[in-house]
Amino acid sequence: MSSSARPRAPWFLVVLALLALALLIAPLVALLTRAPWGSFAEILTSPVARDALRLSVITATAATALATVLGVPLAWLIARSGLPGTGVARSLVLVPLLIPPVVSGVALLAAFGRRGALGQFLYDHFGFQLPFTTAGVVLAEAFVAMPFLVIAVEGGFRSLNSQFEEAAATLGASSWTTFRRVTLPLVAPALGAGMVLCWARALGEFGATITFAGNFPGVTQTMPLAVYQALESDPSVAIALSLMLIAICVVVLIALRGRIIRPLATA
Amino acid sequence: MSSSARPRAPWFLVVLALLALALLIAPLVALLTRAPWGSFAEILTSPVARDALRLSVITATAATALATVLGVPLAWLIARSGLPGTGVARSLVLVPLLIPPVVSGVALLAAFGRRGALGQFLYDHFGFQLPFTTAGVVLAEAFVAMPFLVIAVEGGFRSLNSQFEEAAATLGASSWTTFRRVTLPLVAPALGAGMVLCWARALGEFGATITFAGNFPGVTQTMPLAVYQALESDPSVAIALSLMLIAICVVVLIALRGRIIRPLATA
Amino acid sequence: QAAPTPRPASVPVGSITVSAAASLTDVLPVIADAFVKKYPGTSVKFNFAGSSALVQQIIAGAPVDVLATASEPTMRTAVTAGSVGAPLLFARNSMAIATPPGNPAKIAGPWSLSRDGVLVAQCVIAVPCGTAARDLLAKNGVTVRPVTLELDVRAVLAKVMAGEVDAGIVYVTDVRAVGSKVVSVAIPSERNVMTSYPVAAVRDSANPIAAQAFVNYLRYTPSAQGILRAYGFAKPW
Amino acid sequence: MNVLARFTLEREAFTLRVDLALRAGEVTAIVGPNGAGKTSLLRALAGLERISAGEIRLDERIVDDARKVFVGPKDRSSGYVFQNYVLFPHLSVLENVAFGLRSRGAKRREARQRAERLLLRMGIASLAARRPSSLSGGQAQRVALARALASQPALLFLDEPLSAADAETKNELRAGLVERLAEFQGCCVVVTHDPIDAMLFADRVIVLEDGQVVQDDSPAGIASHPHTNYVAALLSVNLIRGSASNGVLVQQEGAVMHIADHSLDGPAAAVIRPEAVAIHREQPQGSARNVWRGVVTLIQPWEEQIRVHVQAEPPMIATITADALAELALVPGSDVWLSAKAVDVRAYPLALPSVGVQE
Amino acid sequence: MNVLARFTLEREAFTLRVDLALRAGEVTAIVGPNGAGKTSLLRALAGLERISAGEIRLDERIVDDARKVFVGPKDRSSGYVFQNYVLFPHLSVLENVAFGLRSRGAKRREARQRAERLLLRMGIASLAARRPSSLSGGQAQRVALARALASQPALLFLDEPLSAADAETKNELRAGLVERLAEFQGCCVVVTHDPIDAMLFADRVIVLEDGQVVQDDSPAGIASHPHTNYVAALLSVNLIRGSASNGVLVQQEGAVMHIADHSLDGPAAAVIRPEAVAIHREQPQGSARNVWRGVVTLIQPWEEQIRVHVQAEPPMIATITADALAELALVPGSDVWLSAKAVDVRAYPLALPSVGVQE
Ligand SMILES: Nc1ncnc2c1ncn2[C@@H]1O[C@H](COP(=O)(O)OP(=O)(O)OP(=O)(O)O)[C@@H](O)[C@H]1O
Ligand SMILES: Nc1ncnc2c1ncn2[C@@H]1O[C@H](COP(=O)(O)OP(=O)(O)OP(=O)(O)O)[C@@H](O)[C@H]1O
Ligand SMILES: [Mg+2]
Ligand SMILES: [Mg+2]
Repeated sequence: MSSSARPRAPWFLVVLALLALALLIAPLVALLTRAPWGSFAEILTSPVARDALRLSVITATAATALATVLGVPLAWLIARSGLPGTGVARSLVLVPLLIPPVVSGVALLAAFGRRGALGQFLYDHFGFQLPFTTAGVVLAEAFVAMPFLVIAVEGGFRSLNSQFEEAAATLGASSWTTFRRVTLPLVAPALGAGMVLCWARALGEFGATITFAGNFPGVTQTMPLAVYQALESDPSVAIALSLMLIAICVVVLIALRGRIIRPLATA
Repeated sequence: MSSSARPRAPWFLVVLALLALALLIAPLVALLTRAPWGSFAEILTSPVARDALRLSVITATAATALATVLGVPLAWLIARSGLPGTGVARSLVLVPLLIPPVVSGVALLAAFGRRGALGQFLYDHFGFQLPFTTAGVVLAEAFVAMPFLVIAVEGGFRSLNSQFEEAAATLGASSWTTFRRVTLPLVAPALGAGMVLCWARALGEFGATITFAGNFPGVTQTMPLAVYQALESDPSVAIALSLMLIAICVVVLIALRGRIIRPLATA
Repeated sequence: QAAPTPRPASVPVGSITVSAAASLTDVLPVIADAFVKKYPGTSVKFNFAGSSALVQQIIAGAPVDVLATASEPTMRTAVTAGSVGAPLLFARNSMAIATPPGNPAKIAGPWSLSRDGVLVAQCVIAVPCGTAARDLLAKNGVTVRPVTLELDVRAVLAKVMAGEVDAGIVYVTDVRAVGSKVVSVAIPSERNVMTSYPVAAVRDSANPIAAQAFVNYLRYTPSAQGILRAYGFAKPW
Repeated sequence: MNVLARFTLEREAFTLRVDLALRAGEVTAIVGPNGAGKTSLLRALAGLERISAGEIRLDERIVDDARKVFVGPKDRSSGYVFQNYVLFPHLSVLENVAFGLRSRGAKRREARQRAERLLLRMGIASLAARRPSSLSGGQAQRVALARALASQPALLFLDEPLSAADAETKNELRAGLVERLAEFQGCCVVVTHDPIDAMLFADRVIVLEDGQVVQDDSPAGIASHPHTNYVAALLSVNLIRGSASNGVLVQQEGAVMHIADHSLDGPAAAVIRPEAVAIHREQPQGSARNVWRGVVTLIQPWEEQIRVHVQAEPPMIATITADALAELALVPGSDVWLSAKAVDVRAYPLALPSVGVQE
Repeated sequence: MNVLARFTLEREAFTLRVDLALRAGEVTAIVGPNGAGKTSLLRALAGLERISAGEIRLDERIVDDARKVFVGPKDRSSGYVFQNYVLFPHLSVLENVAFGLRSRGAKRREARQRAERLLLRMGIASLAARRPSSLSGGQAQRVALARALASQPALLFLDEPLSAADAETKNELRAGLVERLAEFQGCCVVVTHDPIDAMLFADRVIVLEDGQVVQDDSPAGIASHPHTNYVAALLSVNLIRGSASNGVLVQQEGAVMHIADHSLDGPAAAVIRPEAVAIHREQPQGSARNVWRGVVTLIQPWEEQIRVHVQAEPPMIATITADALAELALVPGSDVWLSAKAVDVRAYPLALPSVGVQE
């Protein structure tokens, strides 16, 4: 097989890139050396760890689903609709990225808490409250992680040639049919990338979750919360749990590779 | 002026998009209603706020610079070099996204602390220590925020038509010249987007910073740390500081608009 | 009664940095002002964070001179690691029940917390305020199923202030600090539990004299103890 | 379906202004240089672009009045074959062709069956399961045409349907298109750069230049009476424009050309076929009434003969034989004399009722 | 610079196999259908693609031996004009042209001055400050050529340099290119789909089909002795291939064609010009030796005449006059008889020493 003749990489760049990798890897390696390998199995099979892991995977997945259902239309609106105010909307999308997560939690409480503007309405009319529930965790994670999805998917919509949509229109497709059968399949790579980023961010979410949803094993205690809690009593347990979180993510990413990670950037 | 005839947005999508916006805006509005408007000016001009703000802007900018210098070559290597192991490198880039930031802080201490693998070497040979210094803040922020830049820029490199680089090679340009004079200018939009995301993430960084660099006013106390500290004594001050952080970000984003935010996604 | 003040070996000067538990955020700067007034030529800076993060930092070689934590076990970690000198207890704290303004759930004491439908927040056992809450409930013989186990006491208080829970088990000092934003349900001392705040000079301190002076000042001077009292802390002995 | 288009479309630096009536069953070719507005015209008719003023009617129904009324592309029952085909990359050929039927409400099974029948009729049934990325240019073109025709549109727009194909494929596609378009009952508009296609497909040719219709005629009319240099170049003939009187055509630049028709008076044009232009190294002493000097700029073989481009006043392309070329020893840069008999300078009046050439 | 290319380049479903020697000062045209490997060949020669086996030498120096030796594009002193020009969008025209000079070590000022002089010589000095996105296709082509020529390469590769231009622009560019290439001292390779260009620019034409060189000859040789249907279609002539003996050419499909040359024996081809094919509605009773039946598939105007495509054994394209067309009342689908005189069936042997046509 012939290969396209790529230019050799300038050593200069290779050195910098290796430095970057070192910066990323060194802390990971240091973590590995501090991990309590002797009691690893025991820690990871403890009920607390199992509960937290299960809850983390469930809530991160649910948050990604919520962020997808809401975020994809938002991204489309920003990228394509040409409606006025999309510039403002685009800035607003970035806000959760900018506020410290704990403040995000405070803000979520102010809005969706039992005494919050919207939360009070929910509570008074449906006796339903979001804080201290798994649903609250999902909401907090979705709030914090949605911008990643929106930004990635907006990129996909934006770089999509609008000719495909025009072609669908000339074939009699309504705008909803066009969206469902043409636009969405074509931005699949960007959507995949956005969902991975969103999922990863939701999985690692701490500050907003604990502030908004609290910390109760089996209900709202996700992995990062368990890690913090462990940090208070035994840092090596915290390290073991963190490594487990990383391992799971890497496994998921590798399982999705080719389908999502490869086109992650090309989209 | 004629306008390209866009299809009208399906109401379905518009409703979902508005829900998404509501989810993003409601907490922000709720924060605004809780802000101590009376003492706002006083809080924002206090020495603590000024120091924290100055430090935040400086460190976030320095961290972005560091992440750019190291991250751009890394992104290039992953996207373009065709070297073996780039798949692994791409997964490693995501690790800081996955670990809770406080654990990142612990890992950074383990690696670069005075007793850490690399930190000890630095300290013994140069009498230089990173933790608890402004440089440490920059390192922590760069560690946490670099993945955003790398992912965005890698996308840029990947979607760049390699014909431009081939054309440069046929014109006798070395790979370094090609990188500097052709590749880099052409990924400028993606680079801009990545730098904005990186800067925003660095500006909001809390967990890794407080663990790795401590919370020393004027030296390592950035805005999010000041917010955290204020949360201990007066939550309304914390809200005021958060709003200030958001306001500054929004101002910066608007100032860069058109140059960076617009092409953010198209790149 | 005032304990005798040991004479410092020499006069403290220069700057020190104090790593202190987040719950001391309000009170310590006030004491530091008094300290500086007493020893002109000194200055005090602070590094407030969670106790365990502070210990991690000191073990990693943080350039601080004094460590003040909110519990004895965390201090013990630092002592065991050889990072700090002998700790002194300088204050104690007792527990109170905080409720949102108006006390909507009509909490009267620890026994009210086990009522159906009462949402209770407390700290997780891994942190000092969680241990204290557990001990308090045990001492009163009530079984409570909290809705959340917060990682620090301010988070419990935040939930109470936001009205998300009907009651939170917190330190007396916390209730005092936030004033009218919560209602405090006092717990008689015979049914209450106490926690202790240790302070120690850091071994690697660059200014050991001033560091020890601050430790001693905190523990032994009436003015420091007076300020602590004013913020709701109990006597350390 | 009949189309009435009488509109202006404005862009930053470009204005398209047309006033056309297109009839059902008629194939109209649009030709014109790059950037003339051919694609813009098609897009406006198909509803992919909104007009700035005027109106577009399909069978009396106003579909765009530049203000409130705007009927989108999906409701104009038009088929569009894009220049680069724009097949949906994520759908198979069959699904591409069935797309329009499904969109217009057909059940999945019925749509597939009808699409299959159409593929069969167009001789590409074997491609049904393929993805567009694996098709050659010619196959993609046929699929795009099938897709546009599947839901039996009343209007058909083809934007340079053959431009991507190589010489052999082009001939093959051309034959298919001619057949298909002959069957088509609706109103059909084809954009092309290729004079052969324009002549071949069209009942009528519209020449668009710089956003203006500069000529609108039958293929034969265009071929025999080109109005602009662009059309002349397209047809490989020499065009001279100017003012005629007493058997003389005077160009604006001042050159004078004798013509056979002495009755012609006023704005006129004349074509001289390249074969009718003779080249000499010395000033010729013959009966030819028109003799003028020039410099050879380009020599190119053409079929069995040689075309010589001469920069002169007016410039000319002359066709000579290879023997003549050798004898004259022409190279680019040679000074030459040109001659053309008045009888070979076929002149005709330029003024047309509605289509003024504004320059 | 002389080029010796004797290599194989393998892709998943495609193999390019060539054995060529290109001489300095010679312009070689590469023609062939879509996907034949024309671009791949150019890329391998320029060092943009690595070969799988064999070697490439530039003036005796091995620049690629499919194993260890590989000299990158930057060290082959080649200029490449890409099909879509690939001008750097972030640089001005002047900076684009100066890029190669700067890369090869010239100081900024000197590079600019040399680039300016070159732009002046090529008549595009007025574009110096423009961005590529604001250029028309023709202007972009000239800038791409200037950029490739600026650092005085010894090798010049042009990949379909005229394909993006419209008819008029094309003629203008062609003239410029002919002039420029005549000046060029190095070795030049032009890929094209257009027979006119191949004839016009090239000293030598290489026909590539399916990764193989199927013909390698002078333009005149290619024109008079096409070896494959592709070339025949390119030249608009009819080609028949088969085996000759005793004044008869027998096609593989079985059709028999009388030829004038009775001495020809073995593999042979014959061309029949479209003008030499006569069409009849009834079986003709004349002197023509070759008479056979067919069905009209396509009728297209061509210059002043009409081309009729007939599906027959062998298939033919015939040129007739418009009058004849009217008289014969031909439409697609008409049954017709074809006839061709043996003397018009120009036959020649097919076998070539090294270039076998494997089919
Ligand atoms: N999206 C656009 N925005 C602004 N101007 C445009 C746009 N699309 C086309 N134009 C301009 O409008 C004019 C007409 O363009 P159009 O595409 O209709 O030309 P065309 O006749 O189809 O040319 P071609 O033969 O190159 O396809 C050109 O000057 C072009 O630059
Ligand atoms: N990057 C690639 N990967 C795999 N196959 C390729 C690639 N590029 C081209 N090919 C295949 O190689 C063959 C030759 O392609 P090439 O581009 O050389 O053709 P070409 O003669 O230039 O055709 P065209 O006239 O369409 O430009 C084709 O079959 C094509 O599908
Ligand atoms: Mg067009
Ligand atoms: Mg090619």
